[in-house]
Amino acid sequence: MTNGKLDVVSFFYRYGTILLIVLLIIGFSLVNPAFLQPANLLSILRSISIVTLIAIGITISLSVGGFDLSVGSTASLANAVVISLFVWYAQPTWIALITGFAVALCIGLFNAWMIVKIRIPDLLLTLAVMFIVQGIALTYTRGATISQNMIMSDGSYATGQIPEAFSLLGRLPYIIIIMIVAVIVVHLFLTYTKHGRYMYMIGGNEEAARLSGIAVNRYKVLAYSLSAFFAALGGMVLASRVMTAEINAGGPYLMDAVAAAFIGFAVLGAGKPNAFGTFIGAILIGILANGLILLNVPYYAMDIVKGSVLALALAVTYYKQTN
Amino acid sequence: MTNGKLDVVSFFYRYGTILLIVLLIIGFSLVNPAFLQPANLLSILRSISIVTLIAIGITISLSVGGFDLSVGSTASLANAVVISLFVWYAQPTWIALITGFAVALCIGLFNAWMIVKIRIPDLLLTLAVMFIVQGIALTYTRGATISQNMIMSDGSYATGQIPEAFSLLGRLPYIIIIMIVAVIVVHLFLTYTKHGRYMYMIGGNEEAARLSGIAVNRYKVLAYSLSAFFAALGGMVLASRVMTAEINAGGPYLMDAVAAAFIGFAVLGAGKPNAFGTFIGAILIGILANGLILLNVPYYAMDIVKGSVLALALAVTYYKQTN
Amino acid sequence: MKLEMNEISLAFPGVKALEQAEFEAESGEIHALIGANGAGKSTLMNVLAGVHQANSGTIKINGELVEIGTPKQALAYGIQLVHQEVDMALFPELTVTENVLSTQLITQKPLFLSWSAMHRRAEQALRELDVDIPVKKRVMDLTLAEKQLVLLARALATECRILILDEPTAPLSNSETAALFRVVKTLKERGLLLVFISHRLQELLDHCDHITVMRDGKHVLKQAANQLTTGAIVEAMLGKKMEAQFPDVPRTRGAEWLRTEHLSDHKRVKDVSIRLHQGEIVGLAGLVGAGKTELCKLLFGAARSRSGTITIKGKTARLRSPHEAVKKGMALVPEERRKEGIFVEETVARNVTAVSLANFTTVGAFLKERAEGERAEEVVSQLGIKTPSLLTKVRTLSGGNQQKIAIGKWMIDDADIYLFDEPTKGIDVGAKRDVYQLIARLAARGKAVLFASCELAEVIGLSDRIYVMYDGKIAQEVAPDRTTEEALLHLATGGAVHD
Amino acid sequence: GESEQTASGQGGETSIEGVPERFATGEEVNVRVIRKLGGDDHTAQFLAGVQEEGQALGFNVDVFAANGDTAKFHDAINQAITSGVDGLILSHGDDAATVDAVKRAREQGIEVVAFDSISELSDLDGVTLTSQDDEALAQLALDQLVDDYNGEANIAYLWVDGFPPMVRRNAVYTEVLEEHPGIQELSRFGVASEDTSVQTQNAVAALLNQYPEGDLDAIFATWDAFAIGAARAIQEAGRTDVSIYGIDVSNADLQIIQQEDSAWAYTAAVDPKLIGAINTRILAKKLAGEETPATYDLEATLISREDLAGSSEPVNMVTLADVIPDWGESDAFEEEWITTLKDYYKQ
Ligand SMILES: Nc1ncnc2c1ncn2[C@@H]1O[C@H](COP(=O)(O)OP(=O)(O)OP(=O)(O)O)[C@@H](O)[C@H]1O
Ligand SMILES: Nc1ncnc2c1ncn2[C@@H]1O[C@H](COP(=O)(O)OP(=O)(O)OP(=O)(O)O)[C@@H](O)[C@H]1O
Ligand SMILES: [Mg+2]
Ligand SMILES: [Mg+2]
Repeated sequence: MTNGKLDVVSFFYRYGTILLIVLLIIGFSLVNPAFLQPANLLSILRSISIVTLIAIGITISLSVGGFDLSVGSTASLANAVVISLFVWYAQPTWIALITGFAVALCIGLFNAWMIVKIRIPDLLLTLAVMFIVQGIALTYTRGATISQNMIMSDGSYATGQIPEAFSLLGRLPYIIIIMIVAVIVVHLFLTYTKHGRYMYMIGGNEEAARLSGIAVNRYKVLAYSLSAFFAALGGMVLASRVMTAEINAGGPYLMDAVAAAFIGFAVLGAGKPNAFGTFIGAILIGILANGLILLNVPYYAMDIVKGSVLALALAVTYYKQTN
Repeated sequence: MTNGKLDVVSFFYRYGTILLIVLLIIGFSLVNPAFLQPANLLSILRSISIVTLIAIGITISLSVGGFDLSVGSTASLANAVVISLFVWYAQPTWIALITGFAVALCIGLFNAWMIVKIRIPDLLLTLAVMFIVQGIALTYTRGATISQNMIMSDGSYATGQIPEAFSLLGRLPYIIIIMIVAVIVVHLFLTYTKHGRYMYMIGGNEEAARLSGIAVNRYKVLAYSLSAFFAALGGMVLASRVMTAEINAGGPYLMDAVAAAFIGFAVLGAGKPNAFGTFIGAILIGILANGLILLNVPYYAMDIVKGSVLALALAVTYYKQTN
Repeated sequence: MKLEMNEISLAFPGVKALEQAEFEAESGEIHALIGANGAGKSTLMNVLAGVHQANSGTIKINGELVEIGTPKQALAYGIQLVHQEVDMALFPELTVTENVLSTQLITQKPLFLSWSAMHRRAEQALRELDVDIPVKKRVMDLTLAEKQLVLLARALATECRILILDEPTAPLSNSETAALFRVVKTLKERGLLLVFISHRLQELLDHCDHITVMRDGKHVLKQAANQLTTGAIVEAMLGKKMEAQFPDVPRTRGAEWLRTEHLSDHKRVKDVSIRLHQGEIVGLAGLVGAGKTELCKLLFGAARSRSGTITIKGKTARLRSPHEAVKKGMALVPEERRKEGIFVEETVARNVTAVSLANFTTVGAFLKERAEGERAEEVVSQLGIKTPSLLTKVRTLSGGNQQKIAIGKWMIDDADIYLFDEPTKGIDVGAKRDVYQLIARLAARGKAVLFASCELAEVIGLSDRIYVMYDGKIAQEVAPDRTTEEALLHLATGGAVHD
Repeated sequence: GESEQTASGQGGETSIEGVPERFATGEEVNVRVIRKLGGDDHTAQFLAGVQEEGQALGFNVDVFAANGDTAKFHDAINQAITSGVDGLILSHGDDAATVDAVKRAREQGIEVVAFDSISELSDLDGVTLTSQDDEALAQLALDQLVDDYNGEANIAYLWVDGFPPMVRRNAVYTEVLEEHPGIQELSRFGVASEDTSVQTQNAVAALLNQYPEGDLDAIFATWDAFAIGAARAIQEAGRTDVSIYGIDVSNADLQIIQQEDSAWAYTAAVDPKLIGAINTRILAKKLAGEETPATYDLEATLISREDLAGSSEPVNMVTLADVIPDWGESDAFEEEWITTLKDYYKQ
């Protein structure tokens, strides 16, 4: 093989996803100039913020070689807890937020404990926890949507209001700022701190990490706690955006978040789960969703395009290793 | 550690899941004797047959170290294809079945090709294909349910009927027979034939298998084709049971099927994906769902119980390795 | 500083790995630990390094009882272990720097890392070893030898008082081994205690101060190296006298079965033309990185050639996969057993029959498990594989026994052309002899054998003809009875041909 | 308006006589339909209804279904506002944030009609909130049940919380139970998931085993996905002693109701396609600047198995009109100019 060819391949490996995004932007804006309007670009960023936050949680769990499937339900539960504290119990914003995070932390700790102590493989355990947390969220809301002025089971009306301050979280520009800050902080954490490197080491070879004297269990606890934290953050931003707690509201984000985190592996040639890549992955998905609506692609065909682009991104990434 | 303790642990590892099932059966039948009626036991078997078929597909993909997430959508598509051939094109049963399997085979081959040639990791590729196939199924049915005598887009009525023969597939006793035959055949195939053994070896160490002269790629193609085949079979049995093609009808089976296949790992101490274990896993899930309805547990709490039992089964299984 | 391990016992399910084992050593010495495969050397050192916990026994440092329950505690005492199975100790997706400094990061406190400083430290650690590996390269792209060196560098980059090297020289060739011992000597002068495990007895006698021999989990001998001979050591470790190393089995050379013309992959194998006849053992000598492994993989269809031809039994062969090579009667015992040779989660029986399953099937491809077990039993006893039972998972076997299994799986089916890539790596002298016997008997039965090794002595001792490889090319073909280790080394390091 | 339709200037400037100014020039009308639900037949029919009516009126209609994802639903609304559509038809916007979104749309001068959405929308100026008359739907089915059993029956209740229409239907159900103490609820079940009908089928199969012949008289299913599952389960069990009273109808439902020995006796429904059509007409009137009401309830009809059995041909959603008088037909908001416009675009 000549060097030229090799370079092309590794160029695609590094920049393939970004190139794909650029091509999509050019394509969509040629077909419909409205696509490039700042307002539309902001809507895209807003639309991906929840997916990005949840996907960052997954990314952190992937970094230690785990896989947290319970993030979607955790987001649902955090959403329900926060809204219920406002609507049912008229609590101030800070109490609602702290409670939401505390609940998520319990889930994260439970995940970590079962994985570390009982040694259940991550994927399986978090699958089980996904069901459990989903059930808890449903039971907590009794399968009903929580919204302001809702009718309570005793026939009275819920009197609590959602504070204005809380509703800002889901509005422009805050929703985008939260996402970007989360991406930057997690990216710096994973790449430039000792703790982040340890997490990658654990992900790369857990046994070797243990032999190197790294406190593997402690880092797994950290990873699953952070993962649950970001899932909860995503759930709360969702709560603020929709101002209600619908049943299983966070569930649908799971697959998109997984896809974003996986696309992110290859961005800039990282070859590892990384927050910046995850963000790029989320952007790719967000642009697609937005552009396809602009192109009037029937809603039922969107999954085809989404899946194909995901497959293309993967093919570009992994074709490298073929030769 | 004393030997006695070791034996208890490995007893649980082997028989934990089966013990759990026995305990559940005793518990449920004490609370509600209706549970033990033959009719109810048959209902349980009927209710798990589709999950079992799809989970067998996943089991086969797991045996070569892969993971086929596209089975749910493949089942949806097979369901849609079969019903549409009857309703829209008035085809006989055998043509509908063959076409359904042929479509599934294409999906399986595509999966295998991308995994083998482009070397995309299984989980990622089949995630992408899951979206694609889901989109194809939706587009094919234009996002609507296909049912007999439906109105076509040109305003005319669909005149095709679903043949009586086909509708037998989803009825007692055939639906249970299909499931049991599938479990037995796949179990024998994986455990007692050369090909099955090779597939487990590939799952254990692909590189060593390749260097042992095993035609790794060919077996991967086989595994993904079989996986798609069983998914399609599940989709067709579903079609026969509900006699319509609902949108994304197969999708919801994915998670339960994954859970069943994973629970199955430990049954009888196999430590590997295996069809019999998968069947036991499906039975566990089916008994839970049925028993909880008989206990009048609110539906929203069922997920908690399901998840907890799954977690318990996993804990029993993996606690072994802790010491 | 004085290290004492007393009455250490440790049982795994089905095996007593250590039975009242004793080990004593002092700083400022190089202490060799010797024993047959499965004697318990790695296990004993794993106990010292906190990887395993002993069932009973005590560890004392300077007469003081110490508690070592985890690798972290061991590190706190300055105990560093360079693991036998390199892949178990490395982070494949991470860079060389991170792998070298993995224990180092622990002691650093600042929140943010300085990448440039880290790269510099890693480079420096590698330079101490006289090796030149780009520190930003990912470890999964390194060769086995390079990985081994990275592990050594990791141990050196850390403050340590006891350095345990578990078969570090197995993948290294003579020159690298010499470089390694240079480093080890300077460490000894710095006052470290070095525990050295190896199956190459001569190098131990040459460089070590004391030698401890283990057999079946027990201590059998501790003595100063200069009072010992190879014969005495072997007798202590095997419990019997050693016969001649290299077998003298008569064999007759037959038709040409394998031939390559100008075979190249344009990377690591360049313009290789070799031939191999029936009933012949052809040695492939060369240093680490000479391209022996790559050549074997090309011949076996596991890698693609870019130009040149392979002729098998007179017919040009275009091998696209090992599957096709096996169908043409070839067999390869690969170099990296754990990654390429064995199925660690499968049982011994299943590993041994992996390539010959077709011999144990009825109609419909159903397996005859009884016949399979019987044959596996034969292979296990034929190769002297030390295993509690046929149903033991290969993961729990000692390194040398794993290597025997990687060889054993080719013994059932009748291949014609055998490619051995460093088959004696990590196996004890007794077993080595068994392997040589086995190879010689294969040739005597009319098989063609290609034997790649960086241990020049065994190449000379076993082969009928030798190709010396250097930098991907065949430097020269030599006859074993007209050459010496020195002459081979000269050729293998790119030296010109003298005659 | 005039009854004569005339279209002039085919080549150059279009002008359609007898229609409001907004539509007279043939200027483009862009309508976006955004539905939060997805993946069921009701969605498909609703969207088809809007699309058909919209195209008949010469509108460009784009449809989007968010598959139950609220944030996606809002993304689509935002995008519609950004891209400057003329009219919006929302469906199932039952969360509080929909109010804000509609406010923003109104500020941009976009006309909005919302179906089965949060009730605060009707307070917004110029917005029409349409709904299926859920109270009437539940009342029709339940009255029939009470009637058939003379107020004495053991029933199972299939219902799921969490959706405004379900909450309204449940309110009626609770009332009816209070009024008729002879109606005993033995058991209840309900899930809202992607495979509701199959899960219900399995659940009802279990219930039937629990309540042998004679113990259970009827099932009240508040959603057709429940009724379908229940009907299949009863059929699988070979039981004939249980009748289903359901709500909603689709083509698949009709096929099941018409099956021999089907347990599904009655279903109360509004034609989902008609819902789509009427929403479109209301939007057209808004675009024309005409007066529209703040709320509009679509009338419910009770369909019985017997009605269908009377037909010689198998009945589907279109031929249902031949069996049930007035099904799928409504001249609500069918202004004369709307007919004119339709006729014009028919050519
Ligand atoms: N984790 C384990 N589980 C069960 N048995 C084990 C385990 N590790 C080692 N053993 C057994 O303990 C015995 C000693 O093994 P050990 O690895 O210490 O041998 P060794 O002397 O290092 O041999 P080699 O020279 O082949 O590396 C062997 O019989 C091996 O099978
Ligand atoms: N995976 C790899 N990536 C990059 N370079 C490699 C890789 N494998 C081998 N090389 C390089 O290719 C050359 C030949 O390697 P090869 O493994 O064939 O040598 P060898 O003679 O078999 O040595 P060894 O004794 O290590 O097996 C060496 O320079 C080595 O560094
Ligand atoms: Mg060892
Ligand atoms: Mg080599």
